[in-house]
Order: sequence, then C-alpha cells, then structure tokens
Amino acid sequence: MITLSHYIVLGTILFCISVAGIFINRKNVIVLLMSIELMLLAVNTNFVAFSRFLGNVDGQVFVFFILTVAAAESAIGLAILVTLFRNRATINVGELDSMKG
Amino acid sequence: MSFELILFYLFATVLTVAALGVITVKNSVHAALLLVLTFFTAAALWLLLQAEFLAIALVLVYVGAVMVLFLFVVMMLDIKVEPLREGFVRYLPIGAIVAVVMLVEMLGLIGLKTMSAQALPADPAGASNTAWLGKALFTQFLLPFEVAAVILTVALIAAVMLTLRRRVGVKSQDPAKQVAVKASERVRIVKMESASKGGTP
Amino acid sequence: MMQSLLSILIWLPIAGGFAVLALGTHRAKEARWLALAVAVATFIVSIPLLTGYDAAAGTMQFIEQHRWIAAINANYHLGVDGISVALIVLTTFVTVLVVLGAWDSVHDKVNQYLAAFLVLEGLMVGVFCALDALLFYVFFEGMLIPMFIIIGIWGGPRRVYATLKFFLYTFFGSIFMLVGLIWLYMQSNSWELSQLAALKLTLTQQSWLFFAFLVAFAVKVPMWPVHTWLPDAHVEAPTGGSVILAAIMLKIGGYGFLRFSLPITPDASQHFAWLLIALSLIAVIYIGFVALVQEDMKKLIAYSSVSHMGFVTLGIFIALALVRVSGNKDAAYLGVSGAMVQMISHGFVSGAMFSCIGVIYDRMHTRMIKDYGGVVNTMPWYAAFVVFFAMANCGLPGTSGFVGEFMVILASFQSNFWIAALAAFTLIIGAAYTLWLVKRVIWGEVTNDHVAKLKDIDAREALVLGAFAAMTLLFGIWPEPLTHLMDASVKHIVDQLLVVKAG
Amino acid sequence: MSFSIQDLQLILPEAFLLFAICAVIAVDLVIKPAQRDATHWLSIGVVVATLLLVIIDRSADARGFSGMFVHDAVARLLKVFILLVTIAVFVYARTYLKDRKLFVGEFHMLVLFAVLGMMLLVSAGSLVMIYVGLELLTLSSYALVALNRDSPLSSEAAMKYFVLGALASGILLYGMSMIYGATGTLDLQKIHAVASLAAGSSHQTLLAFGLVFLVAGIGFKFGAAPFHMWLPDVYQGSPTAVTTFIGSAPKIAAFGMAWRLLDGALGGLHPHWGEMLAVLAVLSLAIGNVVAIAQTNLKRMLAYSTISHVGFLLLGLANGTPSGYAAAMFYAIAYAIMSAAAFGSIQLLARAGFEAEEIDDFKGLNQRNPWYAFVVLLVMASLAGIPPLFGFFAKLLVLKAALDAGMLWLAIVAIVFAIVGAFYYLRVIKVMYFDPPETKDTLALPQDIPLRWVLSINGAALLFLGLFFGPLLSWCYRAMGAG
Amino acid sequence: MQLNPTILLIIALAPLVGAVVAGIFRSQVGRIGAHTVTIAGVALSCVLSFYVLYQLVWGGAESYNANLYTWFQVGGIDAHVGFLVDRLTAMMMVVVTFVSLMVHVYTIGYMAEDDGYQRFFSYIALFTFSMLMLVMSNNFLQLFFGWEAVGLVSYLLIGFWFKRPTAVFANMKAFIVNRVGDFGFLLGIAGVLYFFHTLDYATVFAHSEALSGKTLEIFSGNPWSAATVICICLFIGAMGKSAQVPLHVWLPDSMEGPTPISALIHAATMVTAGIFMVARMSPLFELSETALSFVLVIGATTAFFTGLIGIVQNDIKRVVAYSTLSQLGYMTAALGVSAYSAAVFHLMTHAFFKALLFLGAGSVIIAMHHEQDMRYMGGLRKYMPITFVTAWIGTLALTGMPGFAGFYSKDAIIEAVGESHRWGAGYAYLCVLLGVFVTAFYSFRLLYLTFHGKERFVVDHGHGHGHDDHGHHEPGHLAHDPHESPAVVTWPLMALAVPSIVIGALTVGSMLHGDYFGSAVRVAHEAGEGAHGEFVGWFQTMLEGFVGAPFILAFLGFALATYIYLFNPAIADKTKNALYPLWNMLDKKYWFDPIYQAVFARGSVVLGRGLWKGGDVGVIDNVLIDGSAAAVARTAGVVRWLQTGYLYTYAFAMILGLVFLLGGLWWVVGK
Repeated sequence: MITLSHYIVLGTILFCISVAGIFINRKNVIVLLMSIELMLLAVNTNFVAFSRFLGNVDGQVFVFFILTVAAAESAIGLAILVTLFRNRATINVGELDSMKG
Repeated sequence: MSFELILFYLFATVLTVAALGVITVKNSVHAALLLVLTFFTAAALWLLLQAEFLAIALVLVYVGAVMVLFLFVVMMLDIKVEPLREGFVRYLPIGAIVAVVMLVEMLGLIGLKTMSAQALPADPAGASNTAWLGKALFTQFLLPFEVAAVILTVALIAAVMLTLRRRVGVKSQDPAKQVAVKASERVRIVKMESASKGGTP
Repeated sequence: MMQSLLSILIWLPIAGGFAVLALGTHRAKEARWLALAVAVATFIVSIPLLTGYDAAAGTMQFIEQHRWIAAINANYHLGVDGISVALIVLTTFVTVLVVLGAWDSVHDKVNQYLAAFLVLEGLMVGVFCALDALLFYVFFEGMLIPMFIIIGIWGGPRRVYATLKFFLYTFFGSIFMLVGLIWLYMQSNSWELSQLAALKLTLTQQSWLFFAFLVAFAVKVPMWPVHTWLPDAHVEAPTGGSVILAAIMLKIGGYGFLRFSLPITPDASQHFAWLLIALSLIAVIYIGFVALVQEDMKKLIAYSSVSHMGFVTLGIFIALALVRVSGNKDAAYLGVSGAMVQMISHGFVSGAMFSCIGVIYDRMHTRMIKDYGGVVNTMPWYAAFVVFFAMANCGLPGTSGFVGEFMVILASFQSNFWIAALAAFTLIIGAAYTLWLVKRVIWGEVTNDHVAKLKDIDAREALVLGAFAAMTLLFGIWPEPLTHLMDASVKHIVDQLLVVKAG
Repeated sequence: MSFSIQDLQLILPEAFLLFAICAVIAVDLVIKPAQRDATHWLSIGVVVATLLLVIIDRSADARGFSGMFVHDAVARLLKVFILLVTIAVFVYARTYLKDRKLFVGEFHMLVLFAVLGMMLLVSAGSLVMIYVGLELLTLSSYALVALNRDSPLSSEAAMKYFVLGALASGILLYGMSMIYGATGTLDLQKIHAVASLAAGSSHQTLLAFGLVFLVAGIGFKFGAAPFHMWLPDVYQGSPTAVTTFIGSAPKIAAFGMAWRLLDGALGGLHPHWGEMLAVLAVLSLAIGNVVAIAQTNLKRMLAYSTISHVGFLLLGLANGTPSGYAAAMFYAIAYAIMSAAAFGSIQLLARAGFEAEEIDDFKGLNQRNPWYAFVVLLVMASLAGIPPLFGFFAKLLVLKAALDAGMLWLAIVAIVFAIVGAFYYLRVIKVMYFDPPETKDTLALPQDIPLRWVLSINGAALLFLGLFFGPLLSWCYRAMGAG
Repeated sequence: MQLNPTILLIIALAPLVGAVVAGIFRSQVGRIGAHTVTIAGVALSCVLSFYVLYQLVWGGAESYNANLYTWFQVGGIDAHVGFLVDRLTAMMMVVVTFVSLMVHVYTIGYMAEDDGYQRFFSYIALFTFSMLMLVMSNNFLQLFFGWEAVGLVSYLLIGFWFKRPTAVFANMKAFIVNRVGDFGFLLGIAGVLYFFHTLDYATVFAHSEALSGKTLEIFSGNPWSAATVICICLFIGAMGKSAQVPLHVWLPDSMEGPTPISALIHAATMVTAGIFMVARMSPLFELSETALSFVLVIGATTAFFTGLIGIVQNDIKRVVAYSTLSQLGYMTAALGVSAYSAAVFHLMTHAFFKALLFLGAGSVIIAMHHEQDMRYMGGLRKYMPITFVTAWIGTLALTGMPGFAGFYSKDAIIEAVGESHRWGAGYAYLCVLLGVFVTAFYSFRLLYLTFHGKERFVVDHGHGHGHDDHGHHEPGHLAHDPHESPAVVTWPLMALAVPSIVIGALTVGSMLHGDYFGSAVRVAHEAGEGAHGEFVGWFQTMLEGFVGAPFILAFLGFALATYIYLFNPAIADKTKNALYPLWNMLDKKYWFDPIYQAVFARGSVVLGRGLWKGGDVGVIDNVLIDGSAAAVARTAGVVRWLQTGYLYTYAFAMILGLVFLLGGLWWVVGK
C-alpha cells in the first residue's frame, strides 16, 4: 500500500537532488533554474500527496497556483537571461562577479 | 505489494534517476529533455494520487510551455557547454555531502512513522477531480486566482520590457505617416549656385 | 515664564542655532551678532535660575512635566537642583565667551560654527535638567553630533581621526548605559529618575547597572584608562570646541555619576568605590606625569584636565566610602561638594587655558611649545592672564582651582591617609607641568621672529579672558555662594546613599 | 464560501489600485515618450488616492474572501507606510530616470504592481495569498532590477536576484507544504488553531520542520544573514531609483509577511522561531556592520547597513510578544523611511553620466549645499541610531523588546555592532563635512522642486518623528494589541 | 578692650589696593604713581601695625580673633576668613610691614631704571598683603592661602627678569620645591580637620590635648601617633617655605631676583613663615616628641651645612643667601627644642639685620653696575661709606657680636639647644656651635672682599652704561667709578641699621624671658625656657656673652677671616687646593642640585614619557583603541570576500544556512 510517507520521502529526495544540483552546477544558470524547477516539483508532490491523504482540496489548489506562478517566473527569468546574454555575451554565472565584496 | 505500489516504485525510480540526470548531464539540452521526463513521471505519480487535473496541467504547463521556453533560450543563445561544466567533479562530493546531510536531517525531522500510519481516505473529490478543484478555485480561492492573473500580466509586461527592443538603424515603415504625407513634404526645392566661377582645379 | 524657564533655556539656543544656520554661509557678520545675541539672551534667562532657586530646600525646582511618549511612559520632565543650576549657569556663561572667542578666529562657515555651539548649548542644558532618563539620554547623545561636526570641520590636521575617536569612544560608553536604562525601565515601567532611584535592586543587578553607567560616564569624565580620546579631541578641536569640551562636556560625566550611579546603584557604587578611587588616583598621578612631557600645549592642558577631573571622581567616590563605611556624613558632604566645586572651577580654568592657547594659536598657527618662548615680551597682558590661569590650574589658593582640590583632599584624609597623600601629589606634579609650560612659552627671551611680531590681546580677547579670570578669582576667594547653592542638594544625594537598596 | 459585496468593500483600496494600474497602462500606451510625465504624475496620484482610501477606511477588522484577505489595523498601518514611502520613491526617481533615459512607463507600472503585491501580502490570510502576494512583489522587483537592460551590472544583479529569489520561493513553498501537511489547511487562522493544539505531538515536529523553511524564506525576503547575499549586489546593480524602492517599502511588507506567518500562523512555535530569528539577527548584525565598513560604494554600504538593520528588526520580532512585534514594526517603518531618504539623497546628487554612488562623491557636499548636507547628516545619524532621531528610538524599542525577552546578550551584541556601525555612517558625514569637494565641479543640484521638497521633508521627518514618535508608536502598539 | 577690626582690615588690604592699582593701571599711574600708591599703602599698614602692637602690649588690648566671612560651609564643616591678632601676630605684622616699607623705599632707587618698575611695586605690595594674610590668619585655610600666595609672589619676583633663563628656571624651581613642602602642609591641615573637625586655630589649640593618644594607621598594622604625623606633615611645609635641608635648594637660586626682594622675601619675611607657622602651632608640636626631634635635626643640619657652603661662594648675594639658610636652620633648631620664643625672637632680629645685609649688598651691586662677583670688588669702603658702615653693623649683628641684635637671639638658641635633652640635641648643639664659627668666617670674608683690600675692578669709561644690561659686560669692568647709592637706598639702610643694633637689647627681656607671647606660644614642659629664671637684664647678658663659647667661636672665625682675606689673600687659594675634595663638595653644594635634577626632574620626564608613549599611546591607543578598530577593519576586509560575487556562493550560503537551521532544530527536538 502506498502511504503518505512514500510520497513525502520522494519529495524529500527530489528536494535534496535539487540542492545537490545547485551545488554541482555552479556555472550553468540554465541547469540552476532546472534544479529550482525540481525543487518546485518536490513541493508540488508534497502538496498533492498531503491533499490526497488529508482529503482536502487546498493543497491541490495551491499546486495550481504554483504552476501558474512558476510559469510566469520562468518567463521573467528567461527574459532576464536574454538581457544578460546581450550585455555580457555569456550566461556563465562563473563570470558574473562584477559586484562583490 | 500492490500493483499501485509497484507502479509507484517504478515511476519514483525513473523520476529520481531522471532528476539526477538533470543535474549531472553535461549538455543543457539533454538536461532539459531529462527534466521533461521527470515531469512526465511526476505527472504519472500524481495520477496515482488521483490528481488528474494537476497531472495534466503539469504536463501542459511545464512540458508544453516552460520546457519549450527553456529549450528555446538554450538554443537561441547558443551557449558553449564546456566551460559551464568546469569544476563539476570537484564540487560533486560537496554537493553530495550537503544533499545527504540535508536528506538525513529532513527525514529525521519529518516523523515518517505517523505518516505511514495514516490511511488513505476515500477519494474526496467524488466524481471529478477537476470539478472538485474548480469549485474550490472559483469560490474559496477567488482572490488568489485573480492575483495569479495579475502575476501573469506582470510577467508579460516584464518580459516585453526586457526583451523587446527597437533596433537602432533598422528602417521601418510607418503606414500612417506614409498615408498622411503632403505634397509639399515630398519634394524639396533646393536653390543652388551655378557652377563656380573660378572653376575647379 | 518662570514655569517654563528650563524649556526656554533649552530651546532658545537651539532655535537660535537654527536661525543662525539659516542665515547662510556668506553672512558671517550677521551670524556672529545673532549668535552673540542668542547666547547673551540665554545667559540672561539663566540668571533667574540662580536668583529664583531656593538653595535651602535642595529639592528639584522649576519643575516642568509633560507627557512625551505615552506609549513608553516617557515624560518631558525637567527640573533642577543646586547642582544642576550651577552647571547650567556655567554652560550659558561659557557659551557666551565661546561665541565671543570665535569672533575673529573663525572665518570658514561661521554660521555653522556658531549654530553648532548654540545647539550644543541647548542640549547641554537639557542634560543638566532632564529628570527623565530617556530625555537625559536623548540630550546626552544628541551632543555628539554637533561636537563631531565642530571638531571635524574646524579642527586641526588630524581632526578626522580625533573626531571619530571622540565620537566612537563616547558612543561606545553611552550605549551601554542605554541598555541599563532600558532594563531599569522594564523593572519600574518608568523613566523617572526618582522612580529609578527608588527601585529595590539586588547587589548583582546593581553591579551590572553600575558598570553600564560607569562606562558611559567614565568615558565622558574621562577617567583613566578610557581617557585617550580627550587629548586628541582637544588638540584637534578649534578653540571653542576645546573650551566647551573641557568646561562643560566633561562635567556631564561627573554629573552622571551623581545623578545616576549613586542614587540608582548605591550599594554597587560602594562595593566598587575602591576601584573608582584607584582609577581617580591613577588619573591624578599617572596623567600628571604624562602631562609633564607633552610637547603640544593643548595636549598638555588636555591631560591636565584628565588629571583634574580625577578629583571629581575621587570626591564622589570617597564620599561613598566615607558615608557607608564610617558614617562620616560631614566628610562625605565635603567630598561631593569638593567634586562639584572642582567641576565648576575646572570649567572656568580649563576653559580659560584653552582660550589662552586659542589666542596665540590664532596668531601663530602652531600649538607646539617649542615654537614659542618669551611671549611675555610682546604680549604682557596676555602673559599676565596665562600666569594667572596657570596658577589656578595648579590649584593656587585664592583661585577656584584650589577650592575643589582642597575639599576633596580634606575629605580623602578622613577616609585614608594614603589616598589623601596621593591626591595631594597633584600639588607637585600639577605645578611642575603647568609651570614648565609657562616657563617655556611665556618667559625667556623672544625666541623667534614670529613671537617678536605678536600683538597683545585686543579688547575682545581681554573681555573673554577677563570674564574667566573674574569667575576664577571670585570662587577662589569666596566659594561659599557656590557651596551654599549646592549644599542642600549634595546633602540630599549623600543622604540617599545611606539607604541600602540591595534586598 | 462565495464572496459577498462586503468583501469588495474590504479590498477597495487594492481593487482601486488594480484598476488604476490598468488605467496607467492604458494612458502610457497612448502618450508620446515626451509626455511621460503624465504617467509619472498619474502614478503618484494613484498612490495618493489609494493612500486616502486606506486612511479613510474606518471599517472594522474583518476577514474576507473566505479568509484569504485580512483587514485589520496592522495591515492598514503597514499599507499606509508602504504607500507613503512609494510616493517618495516616485518623486525621487523622476530626474534620475530621465537623465538615464529610463523614464519609461514600465517602471511605474511595475512599482505599482509591486505595491499591490505588498498590500495583498500584508493583508494575506492564507498561505496561498502570502505566496501570490509575495510573487507579485518579487516578480515585479526582478523586472525592475533589470530595468536598465543595457547595463551589465543591472542585468547581472537581476540574474542573481532572480535565481536566488526563485530558490527562496522554492524553500518557502517547501515549508508551506509541510505546514499544510501538518495542519491540513492553508488558512493562517486555522493553522494557528491547529498548531496550538498540536503542542507536544509529532505534528509539532513536522510544523517546526516546515517552520525552518519558512524562516529561511522570510530571512531571504528581509535580507537576513545568511540569506542576505543577494542584497548588496542587487542594491548596487539596480538603478538607484529601483534600489530606493526595493530598499524601502518591501521591508515593511516583509515585516507584515513575517508577522502573519510567524505570529499569525505559528505563534505556538515561538520558542523555535524565536531562537532561529535570534541566530539570524546576530549573524546579520555582525556581517552587516562589519562588512559595511569595508565598502566604498555608498549603495553597497547601505545594503550592508540594511542587513544590520534587519538584524535589529529581527531582535524585536524574535521577542514574540505584541510589544516586540510593535517594536519590530516600528523599526521596519523607521528603516523604510530612513532608507528612502538615504537613497533619495543619492539620486539628488546623481546627474547624467554620474551616479553619485561612491561615498567619495559626497565629498564637500556641505560646501556645495549645506541644507542637503544637513539632510544627509540627519539620515546617517538616524541610521546610526543617534538621538533624538527616529532611528534611535526604533533601536531603543527593539533593544527593550530584546531585553524583555531575556535576550540580554543579544542586546549587548547588538549594541556592540551598533558602535561598529556608527563608524561607517560617520564616514559619510565626514566626507560631506570635513573633506573638500574632490573637483571644482560645483554643478548645481537638479532643479527638481518636488524632489528637493520631498527629500527635505523626508529628512526633517526623521527629526520630527524622533521627537514626537509617540503617536506612531501608540498606533503600532494599538495595532498589535500591545499595552 | 578690643582691637578695631576695621584697622586690621585696612592693614591687610591697603597693600593690596596699592598692588592692584600699580599692577592693573600701570600705564595710567606711571612710575611715580606706582611707587606712591604702594608705599602709601604699605606705610599705612606699617603705622597701623605699630599701633596694633602698641595696643596689645601697652594698651591692654586683648587678642583679637574673629571671622570676616565664611569661606565655605559644607555640612558640619566650615571654613572662614578671619583674623587672629595676638602679640605674636602683631610682632610679625610689624616686622613684615616695616621691612617691606624699607624695601619699597629702597626699590625706588634700586629699580630706577628698570622697565618693570610698576610691575615690581605691584608685586612687592602684593607680597606684603599675602604675608599679612598669612600671619594674621586665624585658621589653617587662610594660613595656607597666604602661604601659597607668598609663594606665588616669590615665583613672580624671582622670575622678575624673565628674559634671563636662569631666573625663569629658578622661579619654577622655587615654586615646585615649595610645592613639595606644601604637599606635606596640606596633608597636615587635612589631618587637623580629621581630628578636630575644624580649621580654626582657637578651637584646635583649645582641644589640642584631644590629639594625644590618637593614632593613625599609615602602614597597616603600624599605628602612628596622630600628633607626630600631623606635625611632621606641617613641618614639611615649613621645610619648603623656610628652606630647610633637603628642600633648601631653591633659596640660593632665588637670588636671581632683584635684590630688594631677596631682602624682603628671601631673607626677612617669607622664608620665616615656616618658623612662624611652627611657633603658631606650638600647641600641636608639643604633643609629639618625635616631631620635635625631627625638627631639631633638620634645623641643626641646615644651620651648619648650608653655612659651610657660604664660605666658598663668590657671589655677594649668594653668600648672604647661604647665611640666611644657616640662620633659618638656627631658628628651626630652636623650634625643635621647644624654644619657640627664641626662634621667633631670632626671626625678628634676623629680619632686620638680614634685610640690612641684603640691601647693603644691593647697594654694592648698584655701585658695581650689577656685578655681583666679589672677586671683582674690593676697597669699596671709600666710595660708599654709608653702605660700608651699615654692612659692618649688619655683619656684627649676624655673627652675634654681643650687644647687637643677633647676639641675644642666637645666644638664646644655642643655649636652649645645649640644654635640651631631646633626641638629637647633642648633634644639634655641635652643629649650632660650629655654625657660629662658620658664620663669622664667611660674613667677614664678605666684608673684606667687598669693602677692604685692593680694588679688583677696572673703570672703563668707554663702556656703555646700563643697569639692565645684565651679564653683558666683562667681569670687573665698570663704566665709571662706583659711588654711593642715592638717598632712597641709603636711608633704608640706615633705618634698618638702627634696629639691627638695638632691637635685641630692647626686646630680649620681654620676648625671651618675659611673658610677651602669652598664650600664643605654648610649651609643654619647660625645656625651652630654661633661661627664664636667670634673666638679669640685657646688659648683663651682653657681658656674659663675651665669655660664652659662641663668642669665642665667632671671634675665631673673625680672626681667621681677617688673617686670610685682609692680610694674606694667597692662603685662600692654597687652602682651596689643599682641601680640594672638601672645597669641591662645598662648591657643588653637596651635589643636591644635580642629584635632584637627575632623579626628580629627569626621572619625572622619563617616567612621564614612558607612561605616555608606553601606556597611553602604546597600550591604550595603539593596542586597545586603534588596535580594535584596525581589527574590525581587517575582519571587514576579510569577511567581505565571503561575498564573492558568484551566484553559486550566494546559493550555497542560503542552503548551508538552511542545513544549519535544520541541524539546530534537530538538536533542539532531540533534546
């Protein structure tokens, strides 16, 4: 029988993978963003699972909003990425250190 | 072990592997495609939870829109992959350690035992997950729903503002101006001196 | 008007200061006259304080009380006792002289300079009459900014270092006091000094508070070893800044001990009196030796200030030792009165010394002792003043400089022979550093062309120095009016010390 | 379950603002670039009108939209100051943006959207409202930071802000999911009820687990260490007009969000989050104050100063009592006002081709213009916490709150770092007053009368509110229901 | 009958008025105005002082003791300004005002060509005021006021020629050495207050017995008699002011000042303040044998050893100065054996003849155009007969020639010391006896070198003339012949010569053997007044003097000096060479000055510099203050690089923060 724990553990693993992704992909901003998408996926999985096991619709509605906002966020994020590329001709975050200290 | 559980494990395994792939493959395009796979399996898992609407929305929104956008940007910008992966191996252990520490902490704190004891209630949605969701969305969650719309507007404005640019030097036609032109503006009569008296050398 | 006399004394100079500021940098002459008018007016307004104060009662008078911040129970509560009256009048008096003293010597941004002093005056008066701890703190800290500006803009070459040091030092001190005050407020739900003083506290609590206050006031006094800001600040400050700093701002430390440390933490004060006495004696002797070898006149006088202020703290804490240990109340009165007289007198004497240095600094633009010599040949009147103030500085009887030291030494003897002996050492070392300075600067043949070209003091300078001299002499010959003014209040403070608060 | 007309009444200012934004968008579309001032003044008008709507609204506290929207005194108070500060932000921005050819309608629209987001955020009655309100604010902010799209710094800052913001959102959401899982509801009030009941149970652990993520998210929004690192780069990289905005009003909103989440929903877990906030506070105080000393760029220095101020603010919040919240709220408001003035003065000095964001650019300001030097003096002294200025009393109340909570050592750490902090504010005063102007360049300050007036008022307010902060404090206390 | 307080007030204030007028309005009143007003003031004081003395001694007036005004009143402790005028005071007032008046008049001539004429008159008038305040005081506070005020004037006058480096060094030295004494004095006063709770003489002396048996724990576990502590402290003050070894070093240097003040301050009046003070405090001193022994030994040492130095001095004023030191030693020794009246008696006689000697020396100096070195004098008697004669009178008085003023007082002292059984009296007796010989020797040496023998100067008419041109001319070269000083100089000489001869004979009966001082001086047991019952009249005493040991010793000194300096001057140098180590020791004044200079002056500077550079600058400023500031700045410089500028660092920080918080939570929950 699938229990709530199964999903929560899965969500946790996903979360940690995304954290690892952030650590490993220190320069590639695209993959960084993908890692964050993974994090959101973990969150969403949690919500859906909780919603299902609590028999409460709120969690699923929340996921709906997260999906919506994430889409908007991606749009803005990628727009910023494009601007950045135009200015710097790179999206290598390892080269973005004109402000530091 | 029930069939559902087998399915769960199957999808969960694929999901995990694909997610690991996303963060480890060298090529951003491959990563994006693996992410698509991740989302698909996640959708499948959600289906197991009888969240049909969200499962489909996930596929539609993410796979259909977001990931395409990602790919679009990756390909449009023509990014060199190699430098982006420098230090990958070097930082792998740290990433792994942090992730594992975190995992241990999280699992230790969540208190899984109580959760496993929780029985799966009957599907509260009754007939349709979509209707269930929709009803909540348009009554109880009306305000956030409206705000979500505003957010999308902001995203629109922002994206346009940031990326739309009128290039300098590009010649473009303004039909309204062309139509509204007057005769006097078409020809300019220039008075010129006759050929120079001294003559050019 | 009598009901709001104190408010007028606080806000008149502040408002006047802003008016002077509003004149703009280019109308120097108007700024000077306006500032002088404001300063004189404030001084005149402060006279009724002296005449109207009932010295026999020794209680807080001229009380003004309004709700200030209801939410935290803070009041705009003003009032003065004899101690405050003396210090307030000192403040208004010295400010007039400072404004006069700056007449010809400051040319850059005159309006800002004078405005800063007037604002400072208001804040200092506020410090001396605030009966609400929060209000006190606001005035106490508010002084930092004008003084910071004064030293920083019109100061000498190392002014930035000096002014930052001054600011951070004092800020460092006072902020611990703030924590102490907040804690007290939480215990009593009031900022009223009288309420805070009435609070029962254990010795441990008192000790914490005592040290919180100590840091604030010790820096201000300043006591060894937190005195090193003073020489730098004095050296770099413009003349007026040095005068105000020495004449009044240092007094706030001593005043704070009397108003805060003793009434609120009497048991801890007694417990740590030995420490304070030791530090005071170190100030007197150690700093005396340090003053001896200074090469910069202002620094020398600054160190001598530290040394003299040692008597203030000595007088205050010897009183504690006396009244608590031996029950010798008379001697305790003598100690505290001596400390107060020393504060007032030091106001005149050090103010005058710095004014004197300012006079020749304006002419020669150097403060180094070696650049002078034989000044008496070209500036006989000036030399007369210098010698007079030098004598006051080394505590010659007949000048006010003697009275406070005398009283404190007398009181110290009642506690311990050696304390008195070490304190009395100032007679020797004080004379040594002061007279050596006089010898090198004033006496002798004219040492260089610059000195040869010096012009003697003009009428304005003579007025300033003469006013200082008159006060120095008056209180030297007849200190009774001063002691009488403060006597009842001093008794009140000392009697409070007898109450053991620690449960 | 369904909404009623009363709900609309509750949300009137927000609704008005939304429609007005649409109007601004429409107006901006039809006018020529040269007439952009129209957008500008219209936007200010919109904010003023919204402010009036908030102020005149005397209706009783209520929850609308199925508990999604909370109308209470705290929300109203916070909104008033969010809107007030926004007005100043607009006024300060005009000349600065014009000089840089950034005077576009989008700036106004995005700021207005962000304001809307903040208003919703401080009124949020549910986790989901918190989330969408926050996202509305942050998405607008991302775009604003990238406003100068031809500037490498600007887009770099936006990139950093965006990635870290998204990460923070993810963390926050993870926390929310756990809270939801533990309580089965998204409604803050209900969470509070359940969380209080759950004391001691394993639910509590799960709640506390979620709480960690929430605190991290809140910490990011405030810019508290170690979630602060976006802040200096974003402050520095953004056009100053934008920095002014994201450096001021959102701190108030962040306070609202933190209060709603921590007290409104998880008040029962105060022992946990109180300690967490205390840790963040100490780190913020230390890092903010110490690193600020090493800065030469004024915007960056102010960014670090923000971090340190956040440390102070968290001290008040960590207290976990109504008076502590009131102190923190007071602090947030004070900080927003001070910060607006600080960045405003940078914009006053800036000219086309000259950013005036190095501390040295302030050299000799007192000779060039004594009045504005004085205003900056007030701002810096207030930030340093010198009485009788506003900033001092804010610190006073927070220290009191910290002592109230028995956090004596924290208070001492705070003041020790306040001394360190005083140093770098003094340095600004130092260059203005003690140093001669670096160049003979005595270019007049911009003849932007509204800018001058508002900045003057803003500066004077620091003194005035310092002397008479009683009403505001009472308001805060009343709103928080503290004594 | 009561003394009139107004008169007393006028006595004190008249000189002050003169001083203020001459000092502040110096350009308005001019030279003549300055000396007129000050002389008028002092003369008034003098006349009134005589009147007061007359009233007290013959008019049957009681001692006057009343407060003028309250100086301060704090709690139960108060201090006043007031007058105590009894016979002791009256005598001092007369001496002070009379000598002062003489000096004022003399100054008109002596300072005639000095630029600081008005200033000088102002100073000496101010001194007279200060000295009167000192002697007329009825309490310790005012005593201290006068004490220090005379010190101030002394400071100003020693440095009167402020251009001379030696003068400005000497005045600082004088003041500081005096301050060392005052240090003890002040402690003594504090002790008095501690034990008596008042500073009024009357009360203190009335209850002085209360002090006996009281102890003071100076070193823990080692109680000292309170009386001893207080008296020694007070006496340290006297040591400073009255220049007793080892605080005597300032007095010879004080000769840098103009001669009139050497006469007035550093011989006749101020330096005797210490003697006066101890006499005044006799009720206290009588309580402590230890203190008196201390006084005795110090006094005797001073009397003999400083006299020795006088032998080798060449500066005419310095010889007289060392003579003064020696005589002060006599007075102090007398105090030490409780012979207060003898001490005060000697004080009075000494005032006259020492002022005479100084003024005489001044007269010589005027004649020699401010040449003070006796090696360039000689044979002056024919040029300046009045000075010559008066100098002889002074010398005879000083050496204690029977019949002259000094004889009675000095003889009484020697006798008293001889009869004392106090600890140290034996040593003291030896010292004072040998001192007589020494005194005679150097005194006559001075006379011979100055007035007798060959002229050892050259009159060089081409040389410029200028009295103020100090030290700029060749030694022994004069612009014109020396001549007798003007009348304003010689008249005071003559006026002082008279009492130098007769005052001893006139007053020895009442002062020394009668009941002149009444209760002003109190002696516990009759040690000091041993001669009391044997007094048989001044003439008889004089005759007896011719067979006493002191006279024989004095005569030996006279004879030796006469032989060496009048008949066989070469022997002086031979002796000097033969006894070089001894001579060197005396010439170097026992090396007091270099030792003090090295130990105290240099030591203080080194210590001060060490504390300053090492303590203040080194530790407090550099390490603690600037050090911590620098540490913060360094930390900032390091910590700022945590902010690497790289996005991933920022993300790591966030995640690590999260991990940290989670760990913390786990830890908390786990507990």
